[in-house]
Amino acid sequence: MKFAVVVFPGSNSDRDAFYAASHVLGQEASLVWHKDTDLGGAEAVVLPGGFAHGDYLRTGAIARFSPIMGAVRAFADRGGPVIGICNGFQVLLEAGLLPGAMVRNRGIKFTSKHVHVRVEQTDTPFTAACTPNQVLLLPIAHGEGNYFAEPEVLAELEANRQVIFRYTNAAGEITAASNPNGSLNNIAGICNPRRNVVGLMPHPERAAEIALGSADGRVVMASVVKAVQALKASSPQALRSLA
Amino acid sequence: MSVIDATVLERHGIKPDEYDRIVELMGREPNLLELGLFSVMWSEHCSYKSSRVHLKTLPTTGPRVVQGPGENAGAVDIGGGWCAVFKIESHNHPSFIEPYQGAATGVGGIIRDIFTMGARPIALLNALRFGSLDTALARRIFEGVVAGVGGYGNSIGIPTVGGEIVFDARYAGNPLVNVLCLGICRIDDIVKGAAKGPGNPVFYVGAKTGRDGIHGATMASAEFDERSAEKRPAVQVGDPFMEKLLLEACLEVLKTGAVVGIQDMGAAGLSCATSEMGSRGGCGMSIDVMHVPQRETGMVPYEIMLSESQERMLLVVEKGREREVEDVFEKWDLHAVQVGEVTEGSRLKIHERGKLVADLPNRALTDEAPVYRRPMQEPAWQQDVQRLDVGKLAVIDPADAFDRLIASPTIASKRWAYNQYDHTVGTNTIAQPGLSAAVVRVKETSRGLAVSVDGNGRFCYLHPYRGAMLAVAEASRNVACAGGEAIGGTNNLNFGNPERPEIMWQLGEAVRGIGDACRALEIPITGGNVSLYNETEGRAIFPTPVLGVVGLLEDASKVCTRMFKRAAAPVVLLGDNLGEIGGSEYLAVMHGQVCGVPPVLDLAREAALQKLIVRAIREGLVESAHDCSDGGLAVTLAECTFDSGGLGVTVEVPVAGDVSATLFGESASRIVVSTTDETLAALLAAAKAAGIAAAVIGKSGGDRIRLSVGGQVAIDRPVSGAEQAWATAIATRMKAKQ
Amino acid sequence: MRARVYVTLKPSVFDPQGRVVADALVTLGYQDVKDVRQGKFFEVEIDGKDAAAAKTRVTEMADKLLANPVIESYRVEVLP
Amino acid sequence: MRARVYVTLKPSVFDPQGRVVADALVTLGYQDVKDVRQGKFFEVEIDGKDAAAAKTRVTEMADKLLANPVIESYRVEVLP
Ligand SMILES: Nc1ncnc2c1ncn2[C@@H]1O[C@H](COP(=O)(O)OP(=O)(O)O)[C@@H](O)[C@H]1O
Ligand SMILES: [Mg+2]
Repeated sequence: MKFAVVVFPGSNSDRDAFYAASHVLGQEASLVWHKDTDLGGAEAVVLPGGFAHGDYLRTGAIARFSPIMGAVRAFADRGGPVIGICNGFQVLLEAGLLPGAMVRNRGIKFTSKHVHVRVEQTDTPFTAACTPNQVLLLPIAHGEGNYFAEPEVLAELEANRQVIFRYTNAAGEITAASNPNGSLNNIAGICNPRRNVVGLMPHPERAAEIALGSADGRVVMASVVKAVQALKASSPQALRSLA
Repeated sequence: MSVIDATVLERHGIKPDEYDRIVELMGREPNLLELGLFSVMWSEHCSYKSSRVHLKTLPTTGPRVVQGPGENAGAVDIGGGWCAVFKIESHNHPSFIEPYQGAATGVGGIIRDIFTMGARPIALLNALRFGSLDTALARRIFEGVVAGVGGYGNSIGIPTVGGEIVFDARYAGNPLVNVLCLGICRIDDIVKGAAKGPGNPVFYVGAKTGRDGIHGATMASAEFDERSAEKRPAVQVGDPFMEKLLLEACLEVLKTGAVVGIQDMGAAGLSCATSEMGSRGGCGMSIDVMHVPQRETGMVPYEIMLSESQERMLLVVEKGREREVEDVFEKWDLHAVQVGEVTEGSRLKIHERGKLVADLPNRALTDEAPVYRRPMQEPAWQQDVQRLDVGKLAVIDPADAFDRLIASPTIASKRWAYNQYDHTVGTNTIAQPGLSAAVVRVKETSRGLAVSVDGNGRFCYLHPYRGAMLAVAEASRNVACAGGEAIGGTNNLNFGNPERPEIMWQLGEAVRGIGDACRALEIPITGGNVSLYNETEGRAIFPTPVLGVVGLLEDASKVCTRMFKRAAAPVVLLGDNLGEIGGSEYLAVMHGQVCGVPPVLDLAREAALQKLIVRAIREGLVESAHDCSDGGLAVTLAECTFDSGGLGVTVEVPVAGDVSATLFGESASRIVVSTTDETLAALLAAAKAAGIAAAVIGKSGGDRIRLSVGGQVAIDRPVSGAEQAWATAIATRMKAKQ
Repeated sequence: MRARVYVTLKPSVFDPQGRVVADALVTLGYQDVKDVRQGKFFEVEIDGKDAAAAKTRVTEMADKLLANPVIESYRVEVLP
Repeated sequence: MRARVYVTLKPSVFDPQGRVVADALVTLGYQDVKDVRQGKFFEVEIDGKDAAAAKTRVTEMADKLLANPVIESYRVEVLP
C-alpha cells in the first residue's frame, strides 16, 4: 500500500516515519511537501513529529494553514486513514480534525523517555492489528503533550470510545505515576467520531525495530496496512474514492 | 589623520606590537573598520595565537582521515564510501551570562559546522561542568543549560545521545558547556569552505544581521553614535527553526552541485567567513554591506562586518547557476541574496554603497595572524598538591562511602538531564544515553558509530600531562566497551588565562599528553576548539581538556552495553587493580581533598586492553562491558547491576593498598565484563595472549551488591535501594530550597 | 499603529507554568503568593491610522492564529 | 490582591517568536503587519490590601525570578 508522509518545514520525524513505512514494513511511501496540494494517491497519511513551524507560538498552530492540509482534510472526510504522531497530533488538534488541545507538560520540562501505552480500542485503522488492551513500549519526546478537553467533550470521547491509547505502567494499569505529562484520563491518543483519524503523542515509528530498544510500535503501522488491505478486499471503489 | 590611538587599540584588545605588525602587513595605517576586522580575527578565539604552536604537535593523520584540522569540521572514513564528520565546540562564557540561550546558541554553532561540510548531523553529545549542586547559582545554571541544549537540538531533530556532567566548586563562576556534533555523508560529497573562481557570486542566506555579539572591546567606542552602543545586546537568542531551515536548504542546495564553497558565520561573523573563504581558496573577495539583510536600522559597516548574529551562512556559487540556488532557498522560505563576488588576487574588499571602505590582504587576517610561544612555568604549588598521605586519612566504612559515592552528582545517573533531550529522533540511536558510550547506527550500512566525551579536570589539575592522557584513554575505552574501534578524535581545551605562565604550562602539558596518548592509541585528532580565560576573580577553573572519540563498529548489531544480562554470569576484571586513590572522586567526596597523583597510565597496555575488548565483543566472548572510572571498581560493579532489571552481583577481590583504595581507587586500563561459562575460557585465553591480566572476580545474580575485599565483606547493599539513590540523586538535589 | 493581544489560558485549564512559578516564589520566601497564572501577549505593528479598523483586524488575527479558543481567551487593546 | 508583571525582550534582543508569527500573519494575507514582538505576563495573586506594598513586593519577585535582566525588561501593574 502507499503511505504519504507530510513534510512541514520543521518536521523532524518525517524521515523516521518514511523509513518505518518503506524499509521496515516494506510498503510504498512518499514524502509530501506541505506546500503541495495533492497527496499523490496515498492510501494512508502520516503527519509526523517535529516542530512544524518552529512552534514558538503554539505547537501545530501555523501548520494547519499549510496548503497540504486542505488535501489532508478532504482525504479524512472521505474516510481515509490519517495518523498524527506527536507534533502531527498537535496539528490535527489545532486543525480541528480532532477535539481538545495540548498544554505544557505538567512538569513543564521537555520529556524524552520510553513509556508504556495501552491500546484501548482496536477498531481503528491504526490499532486493527493490536490485541485489546495490548501494552506497547514507545518513546515520547515532547514538551506539550498534556492533553486537555472540556469536561463534556471528554465525557463524549469516553462515551464514544474515542480514547485509543492511554499511559499505563508495564502491567497495563492506569496510574498517576505512569502519566508522563498530566494528560486528562492518562490520554495518549484519540480518534475522531468516524474513527479514521488518529492522533497520539508517543512515537510508534521510532519503535519499529528491536535494535532501537522496542519493536512494539510496528503494530501501529502494520495495522493500517491490514486495514487498507481489508478495505481493498471489501470494496475496491471505496479505496479509489480515497485517492 | 588617524582616529587610532592607544585607547582605541586597547578597546580592540590589540597590543602595540600587534598594531605595528598590522601596519606592516597593510603597508599603511588601517582605518577603524579594518582595525575592527583585525581585532576579531586576531582574537584568541579566532586566531588560536596562544595555543597554535602546541596544537601543531597533535597527530592529525591516519589512513582513515578524510579531513584533518583547518576546515569547519574533521572527517574520517568509515568504509563503504561513507565518512563521519564531527567536531566539538564550547560556549562557556555565554552560558554563564544566560544559561539557556548561551547553551542553545552553542549547540546551533556546532551543528552549522557539520552541515557546512555537506554532512547530515545525526548525533549531539555534551560535556558540562558546573559548581556544586548545593548552591542555588549552580542549580540555576545547570537547569538553564540543560534546557537550552535540549531546546535547540530537540526542535531541529538531532538526537542528543550522550555526554558527561561534572559538578565541582571550581566551576562555580565559570561553567563549561562543550558540545560535540557528529554527522555523516558520502566521502565524495564533502564540501569545503573555500572561495574559488573569480567572478563567482557570493551569497548570504539566513537570519538578518543585527548588532548581536559585536566585539565587547569596541562597546561605546567613541567613533560610534552612542545609541548604537547601548543597542547592543549582551547575549543572543537562538532561533532553532531558522537553523532547521538552513540545515535542510543547505543540504539540498549542495546536492545541486552549483555550490563552490560554503561557510557558516559564527565567531567574527562576516569578517571571518569572507577572509577565511578567500584565503582558503587563494582568491580575493569583494562585497558591499548594503546588500547584507539587516535587522536594525542605521547599522554602520563596522557593525555589519563584526556582528555575530546567529543562523547565517555564506556561499560561493558557480556563476550562471544562481537561479538553481535561489530556488532551493525560496522553497524553504529563505531568501539568498548576492552580497559580492570572488575576485582575482587575495584581497578582501568591503564596500558601502559602492564606496570602498576596507581593503586588505585576507591572509593578513587569517594565516598571518600572530602566533605566540607564551612563557610556561610549572606552578609553585604543583608538587604540594600531589602529596597524599593515605595513612593520615580518617577511617571510613566502605559501605557508607559506597552509599555517598553512588549518590554524588558527578557519579549519579544523569537521566535528569538526558530525559530532557530527544535521544530517539532519527531512529539511529542503538545505545541510548545512560549506557556509557552512545552508539548510532549508519542506515544503509551494517555499521555503527560509538561516541564518548570525557575529561577529568581534577586529574589535569594534579598532573596535566597524565590527566590529559587519561582523558583520551577513558573516552577511547568507553567507545571500545561498546564495541567500537576508535578511529578519530576531537578535543576542547578549556583553560584559564594563557598570559599566566602556569596556565600556559598546564595547556602545554595537557596537549603533550593528548598527543602522546592519541599516537599510542592511533587516534588522529581531526579538529577541536580552545577556550581560554576561563577564570573568575583571577581563580582559574581546573584545566579541563575534554576529549571526544568516535569509534567504528563494523557490525552495529554487536553493540555491547554495561548492564549484566542474566544471573550466574561469570564476572571478569580485565586489567590490574592498583589501588590508586590520588585525585579520586572518593577523596573529594569522602575526605574533601583534591590531592595526590592521578593513576599511572601504561599506554601500551591501554592499547592492548582496548584491542582485546573490541575483539572480545566482536567475537561474542562477553555479554556486558563497563570501564572503571569515577568511583572505581565498586561504582563500576554497581553500574553493571543498574538498569539490568535488578540483577545483583557477588564479588571477591584481593586487597590493593587498603580496602577503600581497592574499591574506590580509579586506576586506569580496567574493564569489568560479564561472560558465559562457555566463552569464559576463550576470553581468558585472549586476555593472556594480549598480555592483559584477567581475573574471575565473581558472578552476577541475586538482588544484592556484595563486594568482599581480602575475604571480608566490605559492601552489602540491595540493588534496588542503591539504584534508587543513584537514579534520583540529581533530581532530589534540584528540588532543594533555593 | 500598535495593538496588543493578551492571551490567557481559560480558568478551566490547569496552568503548569503558573504553578511552577508560584511554587518557586514560595520557595524563595514569598509565602504570601496565593496563585500565579502565566499568559502571553503580542505587540502587533500594522499600517493605517484608523484605531477601530485596526482593532477589528487584529481581533481577526487573534481568532485565526494568536489564540486557541479551546484553551485560551484573549483581549485586544489598540495603543494610542 | 492581584498584580500583573509584563515581561518583554529588550528592544535590542532579536525575537524569533515574534518574527515567525509576523511571517505567518503575512502569509495569511495580513500584508499590513509590519512587525510582531511576543512577550509574556504573570498574574500574581498575593495576600494583603496595601497596593504600594504589593507593588514593591511583586517588583522584587520580577527582579529575582520572573524576568531575566540580561535579555528582558518588565513592567509591574497592580490591579484595583
Ligand atoms: N550531559 C549529558 N547528556 C547526555 N547524556 C549524558 C550526559 N552526561 C552523562 N550522560 C550519560 O550518562 C552515562 C554516564 O556518563 P559517565 O558518568 O561520563 O560515564 P562514562 O564516562 O562511562 O560514559 C553516559 O551514557 C553518558 O552518555
Ligand atoms: Mg565519563
